[in-house]
Amino acid sequence: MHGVFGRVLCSVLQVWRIRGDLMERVLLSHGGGGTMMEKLIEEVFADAFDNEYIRAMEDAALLFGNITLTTDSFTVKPLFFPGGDIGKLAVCGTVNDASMRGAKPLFLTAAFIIEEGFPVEDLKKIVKSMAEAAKEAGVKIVAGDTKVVEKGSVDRIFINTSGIGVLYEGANVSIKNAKPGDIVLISGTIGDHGMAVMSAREELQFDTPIFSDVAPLNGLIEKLMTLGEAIKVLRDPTRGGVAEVLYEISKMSGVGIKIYEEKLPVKESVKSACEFMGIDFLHLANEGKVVVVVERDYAEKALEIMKSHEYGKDAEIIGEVNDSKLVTINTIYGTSRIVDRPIGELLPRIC
Amino acid sequence: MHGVFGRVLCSVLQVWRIRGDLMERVLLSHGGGGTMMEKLIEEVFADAFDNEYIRAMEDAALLFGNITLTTDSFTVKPLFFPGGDIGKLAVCGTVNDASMRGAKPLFLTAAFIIEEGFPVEDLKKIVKSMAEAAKEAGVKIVAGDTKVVEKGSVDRIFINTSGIGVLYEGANVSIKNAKPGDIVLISGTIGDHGMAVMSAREELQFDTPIFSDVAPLNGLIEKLMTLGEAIKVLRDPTRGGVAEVLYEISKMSGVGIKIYEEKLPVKESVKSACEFMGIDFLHLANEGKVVVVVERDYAEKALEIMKSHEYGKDAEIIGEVNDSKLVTINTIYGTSRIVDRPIGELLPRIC
Amino acid sequence: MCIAVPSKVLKIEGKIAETELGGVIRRVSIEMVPDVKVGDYVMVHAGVAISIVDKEEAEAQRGLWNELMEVLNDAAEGNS
Amino acid sequence: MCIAVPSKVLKIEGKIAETELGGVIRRVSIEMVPDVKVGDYVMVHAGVAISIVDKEEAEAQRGLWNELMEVLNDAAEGNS
Amino acid sequence: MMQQREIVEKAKKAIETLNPGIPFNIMEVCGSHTMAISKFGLRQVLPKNIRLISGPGCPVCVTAQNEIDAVIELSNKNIVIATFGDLIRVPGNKSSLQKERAKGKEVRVFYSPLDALKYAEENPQKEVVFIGIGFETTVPTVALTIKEAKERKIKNYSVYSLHKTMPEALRALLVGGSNVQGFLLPGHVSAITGSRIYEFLPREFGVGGVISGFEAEDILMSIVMLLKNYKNPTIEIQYKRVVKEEGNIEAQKIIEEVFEPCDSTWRGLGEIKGSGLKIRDKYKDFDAALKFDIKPVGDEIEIKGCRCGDVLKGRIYPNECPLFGRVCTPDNPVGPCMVSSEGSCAAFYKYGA
Amino acid sequence: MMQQREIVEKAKKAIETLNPGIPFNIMEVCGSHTMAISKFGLRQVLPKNIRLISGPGCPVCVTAQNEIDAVIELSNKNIVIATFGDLIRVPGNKSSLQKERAKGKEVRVFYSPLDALKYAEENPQKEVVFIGIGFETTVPTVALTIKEAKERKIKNYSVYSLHKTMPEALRALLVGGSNVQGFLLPGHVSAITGSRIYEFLPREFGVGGVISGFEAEDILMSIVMLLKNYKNPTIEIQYKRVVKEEGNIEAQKIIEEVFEPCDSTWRGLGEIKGSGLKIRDKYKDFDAALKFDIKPVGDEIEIKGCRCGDVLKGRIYPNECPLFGRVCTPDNPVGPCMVSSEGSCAAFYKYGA
Ligand code: SF4
Ligand code: SF4
Ligand SMILES: [Mg+2]
Ligand SMILES: [Mg+2]
Ligand SMILES: [Mg+2]
Ligand SMILES: [Mg+2]
Ligand SMILES: [Mg+2]
Ligand SMILES: [Mg+2]
Ligand SMILES: [Mg+2]
Ligand SMILES: [Mg+2]
Ligand SMILES: [Mg+2]
Ligand SMILES: [Mg+2]
Repeated sequence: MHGVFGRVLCSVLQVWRIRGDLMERVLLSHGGGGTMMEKLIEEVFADAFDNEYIRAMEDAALLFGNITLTTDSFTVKPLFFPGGDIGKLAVCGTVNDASMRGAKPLFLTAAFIIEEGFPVEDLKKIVKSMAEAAKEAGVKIVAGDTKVVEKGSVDRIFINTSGIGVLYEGANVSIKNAKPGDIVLISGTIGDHGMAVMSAREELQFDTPIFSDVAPLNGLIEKLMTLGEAIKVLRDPTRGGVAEVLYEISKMSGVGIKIYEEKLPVKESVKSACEFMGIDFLHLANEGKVVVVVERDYAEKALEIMKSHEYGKDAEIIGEVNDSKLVTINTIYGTSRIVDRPIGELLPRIC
Repeated sequence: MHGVFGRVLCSVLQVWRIRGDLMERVLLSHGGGGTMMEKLIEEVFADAFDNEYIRAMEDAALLFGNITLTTDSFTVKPLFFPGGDIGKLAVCGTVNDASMRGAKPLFLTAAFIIEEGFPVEDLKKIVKSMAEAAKEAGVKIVAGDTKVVEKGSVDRIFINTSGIGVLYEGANVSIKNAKPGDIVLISGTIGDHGMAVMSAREELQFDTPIFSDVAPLNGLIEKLMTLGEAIKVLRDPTRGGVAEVLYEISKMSGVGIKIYEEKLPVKESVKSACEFMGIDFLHLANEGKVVVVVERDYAEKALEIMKSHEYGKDAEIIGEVNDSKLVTINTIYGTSRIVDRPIGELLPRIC
Repeated sequence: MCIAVPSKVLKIEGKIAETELGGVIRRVSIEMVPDVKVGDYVMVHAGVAISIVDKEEAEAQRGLWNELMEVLNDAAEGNS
Repeated sequence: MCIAVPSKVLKIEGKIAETELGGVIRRVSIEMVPDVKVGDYVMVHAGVAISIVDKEEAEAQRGLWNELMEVLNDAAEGNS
Repeated sequence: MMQQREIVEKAKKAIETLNPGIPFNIMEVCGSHTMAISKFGLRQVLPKNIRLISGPGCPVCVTAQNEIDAVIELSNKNIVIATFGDLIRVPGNKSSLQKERAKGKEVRVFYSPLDALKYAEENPQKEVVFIGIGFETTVPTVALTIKEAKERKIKNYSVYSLHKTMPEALRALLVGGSNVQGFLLPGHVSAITGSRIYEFLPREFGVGGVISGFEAEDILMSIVMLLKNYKNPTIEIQYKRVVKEEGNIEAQKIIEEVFEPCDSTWRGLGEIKGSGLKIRDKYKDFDAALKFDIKPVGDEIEIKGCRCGDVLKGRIYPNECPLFGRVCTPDNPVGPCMVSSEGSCAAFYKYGA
Repeated sequence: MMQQREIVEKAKKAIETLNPGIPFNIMEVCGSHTMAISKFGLRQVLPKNIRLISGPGCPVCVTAQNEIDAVIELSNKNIVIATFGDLIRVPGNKSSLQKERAKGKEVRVFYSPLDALKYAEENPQKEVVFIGIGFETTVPTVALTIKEAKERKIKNYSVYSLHKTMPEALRALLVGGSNVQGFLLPGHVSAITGSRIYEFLPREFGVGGVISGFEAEDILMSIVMLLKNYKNPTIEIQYKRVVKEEGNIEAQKIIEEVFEPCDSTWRGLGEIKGSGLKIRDKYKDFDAALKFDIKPVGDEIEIKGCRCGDVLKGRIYPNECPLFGRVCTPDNPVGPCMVSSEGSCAAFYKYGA
């Protein structure tokens, strides 16, 4: 869930093209992000809306020198999943997108599209959960909108949040800042949200002890930003997962990234569920994690800061930036391979 | 399409209650706004999100002293209607909401929720139309989001826009500013958008020469704001129509408003279509009109400014503020009556 | 009850007429007004023409208030 | 092709077993492994247990590399 | 505008001249009259003793609660409910079409029943039931769809007839005594029926009536005519440009062809003999009541405490009803006078007296 | 991790020791092996002359284009297409299930065919067709649903069988000469079939094979075993913890009960005699092909220019195919080697050589 059109790398838009046909219809891609059709998106959005902000391809646009603006729409099935709900997701998602630019999130808008017949009780639960998340993050919801549409015109409820933040002093965070030699960290276990949501889907019939990690990261980021310019890149690995974020950093900074398989924090249960379904946990969405690129000399300090925070206690140094232009992983077998980008929906496979 | 939850007067949320039952389900209300269930909305949103910004009940929240923030989601059927489309609507709606606070809109976000299978060609048309409207309004779309959801999970496409503006110098515009003696103006003919969309609906089988008025009003407002504090209230009569906006001003400013039937600018075709369908044109949505409350001494000047602008050429002085606390209309028969607020959906009636 | 709107007949095709009011076009059934001609006004209710507006009567009505006032004035004079 | 995952049998109810891997529970058909017992590991493919994991063979495999190396060393020595 | 004000001035003068001085209640029995009176602010033109009171003029609002329940019952059967927009907010005993639609039932609003028939024809896999609501104005229009469906062999279309007719309801209001000195009679109903159906009013009850148009000047003129004749009550036509004494013969034939009278229950008034219309045997394949074996749900439809009958007859003010404003509000209406946005109770609630 | 590195070191040493020095191509014919080899980076462990090449190991990717067209044809008939997630991106001649779903067809992804059967049972008003894709591993699982559907009289469930079997495809690859010195044989297919079905490989073609597990150490051990035996080609089981010589007798019985062999067309390889499975007459009520009279669309399925056959046989590199990277890309795949994300052409496209 990202800020800028150019960066649809992690969006869920993909378009099908059959042998030589032009793209005709927008296709679904649940687990989104990945390889398909950056080119096309550019064709639809980037050209039409072209300006210096869009071209920056950041999680949030930077306005007036120090104010960030970001937007995201949230749709999730089921609405209530272990560890959270669409309301918490909507607040944390936008709080985190502001944070990822090195900004302190302050104000949110919240726009609801509700299906006729939606239970008021559920709406109240969602709103309460938003209020709680906003309180925890210290942000205010200052404007909103409510639309009710005909039965069948929307799948229960969609929420859009947009957010405004103010840059921390000395912040210079950008997807383009990674340099060879920098160190890559992650704030905790990978794939919890994606797998919690997936295994909560009735049709899959899995029971897992997995909870979504959905959380506001601004507290953690605020602490981290005391390291100032040493913090080079911040990115929340939402749709498309860690793999996609690493790819984006690699592409936008013009660098390579090497990660170490042995250092990747993953819960046993998430790994197991991935094995059942033939899914790569690096492709799973996270909603309370951040990938951090930091100057090498500050890596240990950054790790320490993260570990001292509730939402960073499982943080790890997971890799380093190099000049290979590739995202690679050093396996536990001492070999190395390229990290796959997700394509299309994440679906359970048998093959 | 308004900025703040408390002001759901003009939202489409309504809730059904059968004799003593608690409200259970959110119900549809196409033509939205109106009487039903302000109380309930407050119960769901206002309490949960309560803060000074929400309580202000303006079209846009005012942050950092001079920056406005607003959000709106757009759903319209059909997507392409005479005079515009959902894309133009989404840009103008938010441009106008910033303007209604006396601010110059500068930046927009745009978030799309697209149904799997949506034709790319249509998406391109919509995006092009957004780009053109943004260009006309002089705003930049600086951040975006794209979600694609399963067939049947959304009715083709919804767009959310959020917007940032900066107050014009000397601006002091608020829904609470109307005082007895002030003059009420409207920038042009009433109900064009609502009726254009309604009669474009296939199932009604009407053919009309009516075009939506959808337009960015920031140019007009910028000129008007040269009158400084004399401009007391600006409000775009979108869903719920002119009637609802007058009611809101009356309620929030604690005043009454008297309008003159003979002065209301309405197209003959809109009036006729209203007669066919038993609908009050004061309840129809407008997307390129503004209701202005101005100090009495500046009324003629304001009218002149409006008439000199393309989007204000049919402007009229339509009424005045009094201390009756009621919204009334002086009929062409020399009688007076209370202006009805819309309830629920606008539907064609036979009775 | 029963909203009905006077609408001008522009075209007739079998049992259907195209009618117009203030630029608004609606195709309506004329099954109940078989004598209708192009140029007539019909009252349209729920998509059906339920009667032809009688032009002469419409004309006549305009003068009614004046007639009435005369009658009343005469009566008042007669009474006073 | 054919993703299959070793999963521990927690419970058996007729033709269905509850299996577990790393805390992930899935009910699977055991129609093809009629001899399965609680505590066994089964290979689960598409919601069906397709075989019981042979514990002894699994144990035996662990030693195989050492055996192999010995054989190879011997062979190398014998060759050199 | 000058013209309109002039007419009002003339009307005022005429009414003043003709004012009998005694309390003079004029009941309108057409919702469009109620709306017009309110829209034009005509009450302000009248002297205090001449009161306009609203009768059961909205055919939707007088639909009985158990009939709404029956329609909802129908909607449970995977049937498309086709209806005029007016009906969807009207509450039954536990729900409304609006609420059912929110639960996923298919409820479609049409401007014309002919459009509903067309919809059925274009969607042969769906069963479409049009809810036949309305007085004589609307009846032939619905009858037309039934005739056409039969001719064009459209088998997935039928009508659930809740139609009501005017004369017997007027009689029911007057029987047992009323406060009504004159009727403003419905213009469009009369365009179909002609004026003779009202002749029992002066004959049997000594109350006159004028069939009125819907412009301010029409209504004012009608009031003047009522005042002029109040000593010799009679039935007159003010709305001559649209209403003929004999009505619309073609339309009457179509009604006669498809429908026959039956008893009918009115919300707030109870059962009125011969005040309804049912589909004739000849068209029974298009009668949703038979096709889907649908009946009003429950034996009685009495609304406990509702005083609509008395409000309608002008015997009490709305706020004298024990339910008024407490259980019964515009958002949550109980009786027809609150269901209709122009009903007496709704008006009283919104505007006070 | 130390343990894993140790094993790799041991394997390297063993392979070095056993390296025959000549070009030695090992073909894996199981997609999971392909994935594991890539995931563990095992190619880096091998000396240059020992190459791992990917055969037709993904049962989804080898589904013929006209069979996909047939499934799409089915989806036009108001039928719910139930399928494994793997299938929905695979293109037919003009469309894919993903694209059809976008147009509004009901395509549902299940983890297990048993869940699809359950869905059919719980939605008796819907016609559910499960698309039977998969090699021997998956066949008994699908067969089970057919048996159950019959026993439990679930009449709205049927299967469109596109199942394929391994042995005849291996034969087809070898007939006419190949570059393959040894096979890494599929672990889970073999868990069902046992090892005897591969005995024709050494006997008829002089090529050995090892049935391998899917861990890095399994695969490395299997490679070592292939090297050890390369002069006396034979079939061995490395994956003994899961695979028995006789296979899973219960599963074989279930397959035998429900299915019988038939000819089958493989994308990129053409028709291979006896390499498919069809539903027996006894269960014909559950055969969607009969129930809905569905056949592969069009006579021939040759893909113009596609050199998959040669890629699969190790005769050419992907970039020697005239379509590679121009018409045929991972987003827009033509042949099975590009359809499968682990296919030779897809891998070549993503990672270069
Ligand atoms: S208040 Fe309600 S219940 Fe009472 S008379 Fe009026 S409509 Fe009937
Ligand atoms: S590039 Fe495509 S067409 Fe050519 S061999 Fe590979 S899969 Fe077949
Ligand atoms: Mg985001
Ligand atoms: Mg986003
Ligand atoms: Mg982000
Ligand atoms: Mg964002
Ligand atoms: Mg579950
Ligand atoms: Mg707005
Ligand atoms: Mg709004
Ligand atoms: Mg507004
Ligand atoms: Mg707004
Ligand atoms: Mg039209």
